[in-house]
Parts: sequence; C-alpha cells; structure tokens
Amino acid sequence: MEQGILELWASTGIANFTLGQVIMIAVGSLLIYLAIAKGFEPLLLIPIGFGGILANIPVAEIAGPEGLLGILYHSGIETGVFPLLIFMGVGAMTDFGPLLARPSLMILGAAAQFGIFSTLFGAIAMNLIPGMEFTMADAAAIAIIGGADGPTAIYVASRLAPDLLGAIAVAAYSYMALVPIIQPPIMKLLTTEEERKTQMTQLRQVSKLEKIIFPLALLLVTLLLLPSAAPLVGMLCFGNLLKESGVVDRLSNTAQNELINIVTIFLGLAVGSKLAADKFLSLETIGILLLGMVAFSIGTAAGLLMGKLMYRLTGGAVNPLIGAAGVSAVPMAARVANKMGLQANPQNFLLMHAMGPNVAGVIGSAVAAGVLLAIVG
Amino acid sequence: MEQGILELWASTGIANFTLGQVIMIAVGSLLIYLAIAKGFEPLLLIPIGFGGILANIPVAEIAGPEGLLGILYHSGIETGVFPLLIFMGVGAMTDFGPLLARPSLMILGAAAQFGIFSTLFGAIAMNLIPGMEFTMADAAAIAIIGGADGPTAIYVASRLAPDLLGAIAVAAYSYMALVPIIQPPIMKLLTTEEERKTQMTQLRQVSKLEKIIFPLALLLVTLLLLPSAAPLVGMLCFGNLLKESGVVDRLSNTAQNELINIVTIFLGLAVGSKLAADKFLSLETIGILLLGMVAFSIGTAAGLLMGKLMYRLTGGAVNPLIGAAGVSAVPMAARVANKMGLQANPQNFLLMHAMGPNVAGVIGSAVAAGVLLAIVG
Amino acid sequence: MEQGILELWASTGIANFTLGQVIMIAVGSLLIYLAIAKGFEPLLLIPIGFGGILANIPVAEIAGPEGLLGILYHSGIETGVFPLLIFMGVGAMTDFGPLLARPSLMILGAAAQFGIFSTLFGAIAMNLIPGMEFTMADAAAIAIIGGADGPTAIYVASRLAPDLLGAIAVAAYSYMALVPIIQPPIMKLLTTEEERKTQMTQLRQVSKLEKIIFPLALLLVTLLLLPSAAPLVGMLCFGNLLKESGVVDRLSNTAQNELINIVTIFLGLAVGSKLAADKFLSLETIGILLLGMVAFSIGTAAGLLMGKLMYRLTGGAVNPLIGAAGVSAVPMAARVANKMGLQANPQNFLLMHAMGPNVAGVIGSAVAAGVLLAIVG
Amino acid sequence: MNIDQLLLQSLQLLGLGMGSVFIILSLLIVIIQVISKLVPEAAAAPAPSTTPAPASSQHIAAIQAAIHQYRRNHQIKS
Amino acid sequence: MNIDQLLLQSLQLLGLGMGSVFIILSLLIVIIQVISKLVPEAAAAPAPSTTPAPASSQHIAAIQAAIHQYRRNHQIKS
Amino acid sequence: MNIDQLLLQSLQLLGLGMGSVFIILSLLIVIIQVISKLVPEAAAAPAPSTTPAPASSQHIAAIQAAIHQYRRNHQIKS
Ligand code: NA
Ligand code: NA
Ligand code: NA
Repeated sequence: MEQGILELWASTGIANFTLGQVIMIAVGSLLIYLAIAKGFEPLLLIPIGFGGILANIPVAEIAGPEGLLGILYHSGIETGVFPLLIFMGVGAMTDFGPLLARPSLMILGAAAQFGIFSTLFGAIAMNLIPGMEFTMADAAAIAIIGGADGPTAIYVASRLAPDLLGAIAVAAYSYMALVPIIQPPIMKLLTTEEERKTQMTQLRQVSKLEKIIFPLALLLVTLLLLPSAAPLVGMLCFGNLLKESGVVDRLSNTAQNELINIVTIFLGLAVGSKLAADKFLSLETIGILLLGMVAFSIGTAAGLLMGKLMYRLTGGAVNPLIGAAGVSAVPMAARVANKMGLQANPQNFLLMHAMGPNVAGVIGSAVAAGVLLAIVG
Repeated sequence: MEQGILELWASTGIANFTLGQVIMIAVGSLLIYLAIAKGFEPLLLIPIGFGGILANIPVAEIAGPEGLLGILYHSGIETGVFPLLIFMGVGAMTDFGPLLARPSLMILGAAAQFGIFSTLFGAIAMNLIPGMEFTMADAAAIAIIGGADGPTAIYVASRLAPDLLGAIAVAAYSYMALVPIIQPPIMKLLTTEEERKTQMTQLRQVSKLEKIIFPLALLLVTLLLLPSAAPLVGMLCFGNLLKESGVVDRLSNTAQNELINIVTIFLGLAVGSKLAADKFLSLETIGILLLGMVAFSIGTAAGLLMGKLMYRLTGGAVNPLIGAAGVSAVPMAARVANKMGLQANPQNFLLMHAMGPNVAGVIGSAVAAGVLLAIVG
Repeated sequence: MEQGILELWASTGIANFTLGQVIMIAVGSLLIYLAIAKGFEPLLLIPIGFGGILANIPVAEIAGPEGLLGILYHSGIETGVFPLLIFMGVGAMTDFGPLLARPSLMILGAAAQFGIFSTLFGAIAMNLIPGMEFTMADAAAIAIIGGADGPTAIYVASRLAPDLLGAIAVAAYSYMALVPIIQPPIMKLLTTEEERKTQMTQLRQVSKLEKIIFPLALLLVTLLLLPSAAPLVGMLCFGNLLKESGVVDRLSNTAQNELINIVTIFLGLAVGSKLAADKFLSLETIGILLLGMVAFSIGTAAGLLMGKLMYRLTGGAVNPLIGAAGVSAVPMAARVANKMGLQANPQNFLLMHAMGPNVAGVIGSAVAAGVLLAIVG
Repeated sequence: MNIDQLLLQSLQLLGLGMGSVFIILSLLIVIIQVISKLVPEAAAAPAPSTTPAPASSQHIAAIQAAIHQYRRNHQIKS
Repeated sequence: MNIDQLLLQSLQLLGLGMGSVFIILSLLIVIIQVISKLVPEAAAAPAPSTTPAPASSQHIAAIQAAIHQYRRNHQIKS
Repeated sequence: MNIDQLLLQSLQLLGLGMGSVFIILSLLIVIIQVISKLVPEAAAAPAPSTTPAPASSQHIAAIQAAIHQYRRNHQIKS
C-alpha cells in the first residue's frame, strides 16, 4: 500500500513540475484571460492558450509524439494542411468586391509589406546582441509576423523555423488583436487632421463575373511569377471561387463554417503544443515579441506613407488612413481606419474603402511569404 | 543582388513551365468553366478542375508526396476512405421507397450494367490500335465509367489503375453531366411515340419498417454472394440505415451534409492531383474518353431495351423510358426520363417511377464493381 | 468460363464463412435491433453494430489494416484521438451549473466510483475460474465499465487492453442504455419510501464567471494531482471552456454538433471493428458482460448509500435517490432518479438536483481512469 | 497474355458480370417482395406526411436571411 | 505474478483509487466554494434567462420543414 | 556565414521582396482593370441585393431559440 502511494505520488504533477512549465501554464492562462476578458482574437487564443497549458503538464506528454497535441501538430501543422485549409475558408469568406471596384488601392497593400522585409533585416541585426542567434530562416519566419495574417505566419514558420512557431503564432495573433491600440498613434503621427477628414467617392458596383474571374486571375499571376506562393494563394483563390461561382453553395458554406471551425480548434491546440517551456522560455522569444511589434508598426507606417502619396497624386481623392489597413489583420485594421476617419469627420465612412487595401494586404503577405520560401526555404 | 534576381527568376513558373503543364492548366480551367457556365456537376468538377490547375504548377509540388493534394490523395483516395464516405452520404440521402414500391423495376438497373461489361470488352479490343496498351485491370477501371456513379468509379480506379484515375474521374463526372444530351437521342431511336406516352399507375405507400429492413437485406445479400462489393454496398447501406432508422437524425444529417461536403472538397482536390500532365496527356486518355461515352450509350440502350421487354411482358404497364434511368447518374437520368415522358404526353409524370431503376442502377454498379474487383483485382 | 465461375464462387461469402463470423453478424444485427426498436443508445450502438457486421464479412477484410474500419481504428482509437474529441464535445454540451450551485453533492459522484474499483477486484478474482485469464491491465479496462461513461471506457480500454475493447464498449453502452432497468430495483431496495419523498430546495443561481473559472480550476487540480487523467479531463474542460467563455460560439457549436457527430460515426464503426469473431467469441466476453453488470450495480448502490449518509447528516435536505446518478450515464441516470422521486411524491422534481452528482460522476470516472492508467498502464 | 486471351477473358467477364448482376438484383426483388408480405400492412397505411407542413417560401427566405446574418456576425477573422 | 499477489494488488488499487477520487473531488468542493465566495454576488443575480423566449412548437415545426426543404434543394448528386 | 554577409543578404531580400510584391500587385491592378473593361457593363448593373430582405431581429431570436431547443432535444449522451 505504501509503495502504491509512493508510486502514485511520484506520478503527480506536484512531484514533477519544472519552473518553466509553471511559467508556461501561467502564460497559457494569461492568453485565455486576454481572449475572454479583453476579446483578443479568442477564436485562436483560447485554443492556443489551452493547448499551451496541456503541453506543459508533466508526465502526461500530451504534446509528445503519441499525445493528442503532438498528433495534431504532426499531421496538420508539419504538413501545412491546417493553415492551408484555414486559408481556403478565409477565401470563402472574403469579398474582393471593394478591391475590384478600385484596384489602384492594391498598392497600399503592397507598401505595408515593408513591415515584413524591414523586420527581416532587424532580426538579423539582433544577432549583434550576445545570446541571440537567428539564422536567415529564423529571421524570415519572424518577419512574416509583419504580414498580420495568422495562417500565413503559421505556414511559413512551420516550414522555416518550427521551433519558433509557438512564439511566432502567439505574437502574430496578439498583435492582430492589439491593432486598435498599436495603429492609432502612428496614424495620428503621420497624417494631418485635414487628410483624415478626406471623404471618398462611393465604390462602383462590381459584377458577378468579375468576382468569379478574379481568383482565377490571381492564381494565374501567382503560378506564372511566384509558384512558391501557390499553395497559400491557391487555397485562398479556391475558397473564394467556391463562394463566388454561386453554384456550389454547399461546399462554400462548409468551407467557411464547419470545416474552418474544426480546423481552427485543431490548429489552435497544435500551435499550443509549441508553447512547451524548453522552447518558448528563451531570449529568442523576447526578441520575437519585440520584432513583431516593430514589424506591425513599420508596416502600418509604410501603408500610411503610401496613402499620403496617393492622396497627393490623386488630388485628395484617397484618404491616407486606409493605407494602414494594408497590413491586413482583416477586418480589424479596416475598422480602425474607419473609426479614425469618423473621429475626424462624422460623415466619413471609410470601412468599405479600407476593405480593398485590407484584402490586398492578405495577398501581399502571401506573395511576401512566397519570396521568403523561394529564397530562404 | 543580381544573383538574388536570377535565383528568383529561376524559381518562377515562366522559367519552368512545360508545354504539358500549360495544356493541363487549360484543361483544368475548361472543367471549371463548364462547371460554372454550363452547370456540369459543379460540386465535383470545380474541385477537380482547380486541383488539376494546382497539380500542374511547376516548382510548387502541390501534388507531390509532401504537398497538400498529394497528402489528400495518399490519405483519402489511395486508402479508399473518401469514396466510401461519399457513398455513406449518398446512402443517407437516398430514398429507396420507389424501388421498394415496385421492386420488379430493379431489373432495369441490372440491364443497364451491360454498358460496363461491354466497355470492358471494348477497352481490351482497343489494344489492337498501335500505341494503346490497356491491361485487364486498366480495362476494368475504365469500364466502370459505364456505371455512371462517381464514387464507385473513383473507388475501383484507385484500386485497379491509379494512373488512369484522373482521366476516369473526369470522364465519369463529365458524362454524368452530359446525360441530358447523351440519352435523349438514344431514347428516341429505341422507343416509339406510343411507348413513350405510357402512363404508369401510382406507387404504393412503403412502410417505415420496410425501409429500415431493406439496407440490412441488401447488405446480407452482398456479404453472402459478393463480399468484394461489401465496402461500397456496406457504406451505402450504413448511410441509408442512419437515415431510415429515424433514431439518429444527428448522425444522418451530418453524413449527408457537413461530412459529405468536407469529403467532396478533399476528394475533388485529390482527384485533381491526378491531372498531372505526364499521366493525363496520353493516347490512353483519348481512349478512355471514347470508351466512357460508348459505355454510357450502351448502358442507356440496354436499359431501354429491357424497358421495352417489360413493356411487352406487362402489357404496357411499364414505360420503357425509365429503363434509361437504370444507368444511375442519380437523379439526372431519372429527370431526363421524366422530361422525355412529358414531351410525349403532358400528363405523364415518370419521375418517381424512374427513381426506382435509378437507385437500382447504383446498386447494380456497385455489384459490377465487386465482380471486377473479385476477378481482376 | 467454368474457371471464372469457380473463381467467383470461391470469393463468395457463402464459401468462406466461419461459424464465428455468422454468430458475430447476428450479434451486430441484435445491437442494431436493440438500438432502433428499444432505443438502446442508438447514436453509438447503430455504428458499433454495423461496424461489427462489416468486420465479420469474409474476404472483404474491412477491419484489416487496409480496410476502412481498420484505418479508422488505427488512426482514431489506437491514438486516443476519437474518444478525446468526443470528450471535448461532451464538455461543450455539459452545464456544470447544478454542480457549482451545490458542490457538496460532488461526493455522491465520488462514492459511485466504488463500482469501478470493486469490479477490478472481481475481475482478478474471476481468474480463479478455470479458462479465465485476466491480467491486471485487462481487469482495469473491464472495471472502467463501472464508470458508465463511453468515451472514458474506450480510451482506457484502447490503452490497457485493446483486444477486449469490443466487448468493453458494447458492455458499457448497453448497460448505460439499461440504466432505467438496472437502477430502480436497487434504489427501492436501499431507500425507504420516506427518503424517496424528500424534496430539495431550489438551486442558487450560478454566475457566468464561476462557470468560466470552473473548467480551469478542474484542470488545475488534475494537473497538480493526477496528470495521467489530464488528456481526458483536459479535453472535457476545453470543450466546456469553449461553451462557457461565450466568445467562441462558432467553435463551441461545432464541437458539440458537427465535430462530435463525425467522430461518433467514425468511433462507432472503429469500435465495431473489434467485434471480429476470433476476439469477441470467448469466455472472457461473458466474464466482461457479467462484471460490467456488477460494476453498474455496485456503483449505483455505493452512490445510494452515500446519499443516505448525506440525508442523515443534513437532516433530510438531500434525497438519497440522487446518489444513484453519481455513476454518470449522463443524463439517463439523473432522469431515472427524477422518475423514482416523482413516483414517491408527485411534487418531487429531482432532475436538476441529480444533474450535479451526474456530471460529478463523469469527473469521478475520469479521475479513476487516471489512477488506473498511472498505476496499471 | 496475348490479345486473344485477353479478349476471351473479357468476354467471360461480360458473361460472369452480367450474370452476377442479374442474379443478385433478382434475388433482391424476391427478398423485397417477401419483406413487403411479412411487414404488417397496417404499419404502411398511416405514414403519409412524414415532414411537417411545407414552409412557405417567404418563411424560408426569412430563415435563410437570418442564418446568413447570424453567420456574418460570427465570422472568423484571419 | 500469482493470483494472491494480484488480488492483493487489486485490493490496494481499490484503496488508492477510492482515496484519490475522494481527495480530488473533495478538493474540488472546497475550490468551488472558495470561487463562489470570491466571485462578486452582483454578477450572479441578473443572469436568469440566457436563452430567448422559447419558440412555439409551431414555429419550430415550420423551421424544421424549411431546413428540410432547403437541404433537399441543395443535395449532392452521386 | 558571418553577420555582415547575413545583413547584406537580408538587405538584398528587402529589395527583392518589396520589388516582387510591387510588381505582382501592380500587375494585378492592370489585370483587374482589363477584366472590368472586358466584362459587359450590363451584367454589372442589376446585382444590387443578393441577400433577401434582412430578417427582423425578433425573427432571428425566435430562430435561434428554435435551433437551440432543437439541438437540446437531439443531444448525444455521454
Ligand atoms: Na498582410
Ligand atoms: Na449505375
Ligand atoms: Na462515472
């Protein structure tokens, strides 16, 4: 009996915890708290945070190769299947109409990718700090946080730097949730009251046929110029075609509801498995969090500056605020632009105008991911 | 920098395309066009066509063993899991009521399988043409196109001739979509105006209990006489039992909605992965397309002739048109029979009468598949 | 031609059946009959029964490593993924409110686990009968039937005694369905009319915040004291948190509907694959069925006796009948307690009061499973 | 195997296959007829309307709109 | 291991197991009581009807019919 | 590779990457404009209200309640 009690005691968590695991369980709980109490991207951060707690339970090995989280990670993230299916669902939810109505605004979604590539430079520069050691692949995976697009970040990180995936995913979703706090000061700093007041003319009606052709055209450009972006862009286009074709509503509805929900649960738990203490609690994670913040800020600034340029070139037809939506973080960044516009001018509804650069930012980040995968991968 | 540009250029699609890939991307686009603009089986042909495009993108290797389509093919088609789950969903959607109300019409669904077995003979005969080389397994996989039943064709082809799967699936779904064009001339040729005018007496009411017992009886006959057809027939019966039992509506609804939708997306993309240029662009594919058309026509004719025989034997109680529905292609062929009946006589509603032979055709093809798998496999 | 007929005949079921297979197909049919005609847990017993039939079809090898059922078993049960996902769905469906409103009733859910551990002793004692050979792992897997909780039983059996899984799952679900027949005589035997008449005061309102904190607190206790129960308890808590957080209704709805439905279909079929004749038709199966019945009865009795103790200690504030609900078998056992209460006193609505011990029984069994896995596993 | 043998084999398969299909489906006809005899007729009669009264198309439109709106309000953000 | 040892071990497991179950569930009782003390009572009061007014059974029938009809109109063909 | 080389490479990537992004997205602008020219204008006009009239919030509440109730009646038991 005594022996049994000792055996049972030896298998308790109390007898086996490491400090790192305790800290990571606190981190997981913090993510869940932020998700529920503060509304930080709860669809992702609750599963990620809970997965992080499960992954740090001693003895149970839930994130090990034979545990549930390990199996989900191995079959869904390592293979790239989960982020690609999420991207298909995102495609089925996305309305490219505003972008098609005024395609020139796509350039704002291009400019905001400067956040990615300057962060790449920053990550390498961090190697000058003793103790930091980022390879080029690590740097590329970190930089993609600047794309403000969860599945793209997870897809790239799973290919280039799986060990950093946990920190990268947490940073990406946290900063996407923080967009309403990060962006406004930068927007105020870089634009004048006059510029922010700018109203934009109503968008033209886009025909059904244009919406059907667009995903195919986007795929065509990608496969001609940057096939390494084809898995991401391809699934986005596929999902969008399911929606816009209008003849397979069954599939479109499933892609944007049940299927994406199931995959979101699995992906979140699997990403959480990478919050294991030994990988997450390192100097690198602090670097990643810092760099991610910088990436978001630079991307926002770059989008705004391009917006100001368009404002000048078009003689005031474009409100520079919508440039900030070019980082993507759909639809949060577009809502922030709308809110700032309303603050400056209560008649100034920018939401639909900001949706164009917003979805262009998704395409832009996928293109950036393709470049990084082609050259660094 | 120059080196980087060269590296990036070397990774573009333009620098890597083969002619075959370009042609296959055009083929994929054509399938999507036909699906959207002409309504050709869009639930399958959009995913298959899109999968075909993705599979032919150079560099990206999306259909390779580590690409999304390759993974889907490996885990879902190679194993037979996807077509069997589709068949379960089809079972949960199928109402065997009309068949149970007048079981003698089952014989029409048997006769139409002549399309399968005569095409088998035709495929072997094609070996007389120089350049054609079909093994017996190839011939059997091609012949099953005549079953006019997508999942059955994919299941058999994946077991007997995986290399021909792309062409076989495309042919099967294309011809199913073309049923309203293929069948009417044959129907007019083989039946007289008098025969087509024949009205049929209303079907008796079938009790709930009969509908519950039928899938179990069908399974029993299959496992006694043809166990090689048991996976296909078994899943069809399982889905149907979920529906008819009336006590597991949750499961039945999921099987015929979310689950079949998810699997349809995956199956379509995975089948598309077999549209890779090196396999698809061959003389064999032309042979398959020709043989598939022949199979559909002969199956239709055989069903009609059996219909004419029943018309005679029953003293005009059976309209021969419903024999054409025996090829399955549910519910398209039954609708065609209905339409032809209405053309001859505006009071002649054959739809429910044609549904019996129509679902009998599904069973008939599954039985035919079992014979082919037992002897050729 | 003759040769072909012989070959085909040699592949029929008739030519290949063993007596065991015939018996097992009858057993599978019986399970389906009980599920449909008698309402025995149809959501599980229809798939299990049908899977059992499919698994015993000769030649087809559907339960073999390359057959559908074999693949489902290998990927979903052997790994533990299916029962854990079911448990997540159960968590998303469970309202811990009644338990939180009167936590002391949790002790009833603890007492009822005596059914598990006394059966463990009984299973080992059965080795005294010649021909019976249960290892400690077998005994533990059998004992968990007394937990009256399907996914827990399947999870533990898949880890400790996969060969007995079929019989254990069938026993667990059958007895859960039989709770309205097994429990009432024991309840009448052990309680007086006076006790059964006892009305209980209305439950206090539980706040949303308490409901959010509870799953996290439950997970905390588990990971501190019994991490081997963490996979089961963790997924239960995760599902419950999805529901109670109120910010991820999309995920919660999917977890408790489409996802659990899909997994239920797969799990049932996969469990059915373990009804293969050579494993199931043995003396051990009879032992398992007997022991399972004993486990249910002892668990019920232990819950009732603890209920009687609480009745005395609280001066009649607790109706002992709700102790029987401590075995779990949610929500059947709670309904039985309610019905017995109404028989004694038409004003006596015990349902909500019995739900507390009922869900406590789920937690209790998961804890018991953790102890068994930690020491025996 | 040369072409003649293959042709012969496929001819055999034609016979065997059509034979099997006709035998199995004919057997099913008999079985269905037997079942319909054995199943009490009474059960058959009162099973006309299994679905509730068909909803008006307006109602369906309203529900679809509601579901649509509900879904839009619960969208996942990228 | 012979039968006596196994019986002894299972007896030990009975003690250990029931002990663990009672300790853990008792600890949960304490924790729930602590939580209910700490959580502000105010929050508890105004949470009576979380679900909207229960729809009439007629309404539900109509909706089910609509959903049924909707699904039939969107069936996958084999 | 030492840090200088890495910095140089990342600078190159910055150029290449932003170049690629601008080229590809600019090309898309052109393509979209071409498409909008080629697609018949007529088709564009009459596509205003794709969704049916928005259901009243009361209606939605009723439907949600109905769905809720429906689901509760069809729960899986553990
Ligand atoms: Na972006
Ligand atoms: Na057919
Ligand atoms: Na229990």
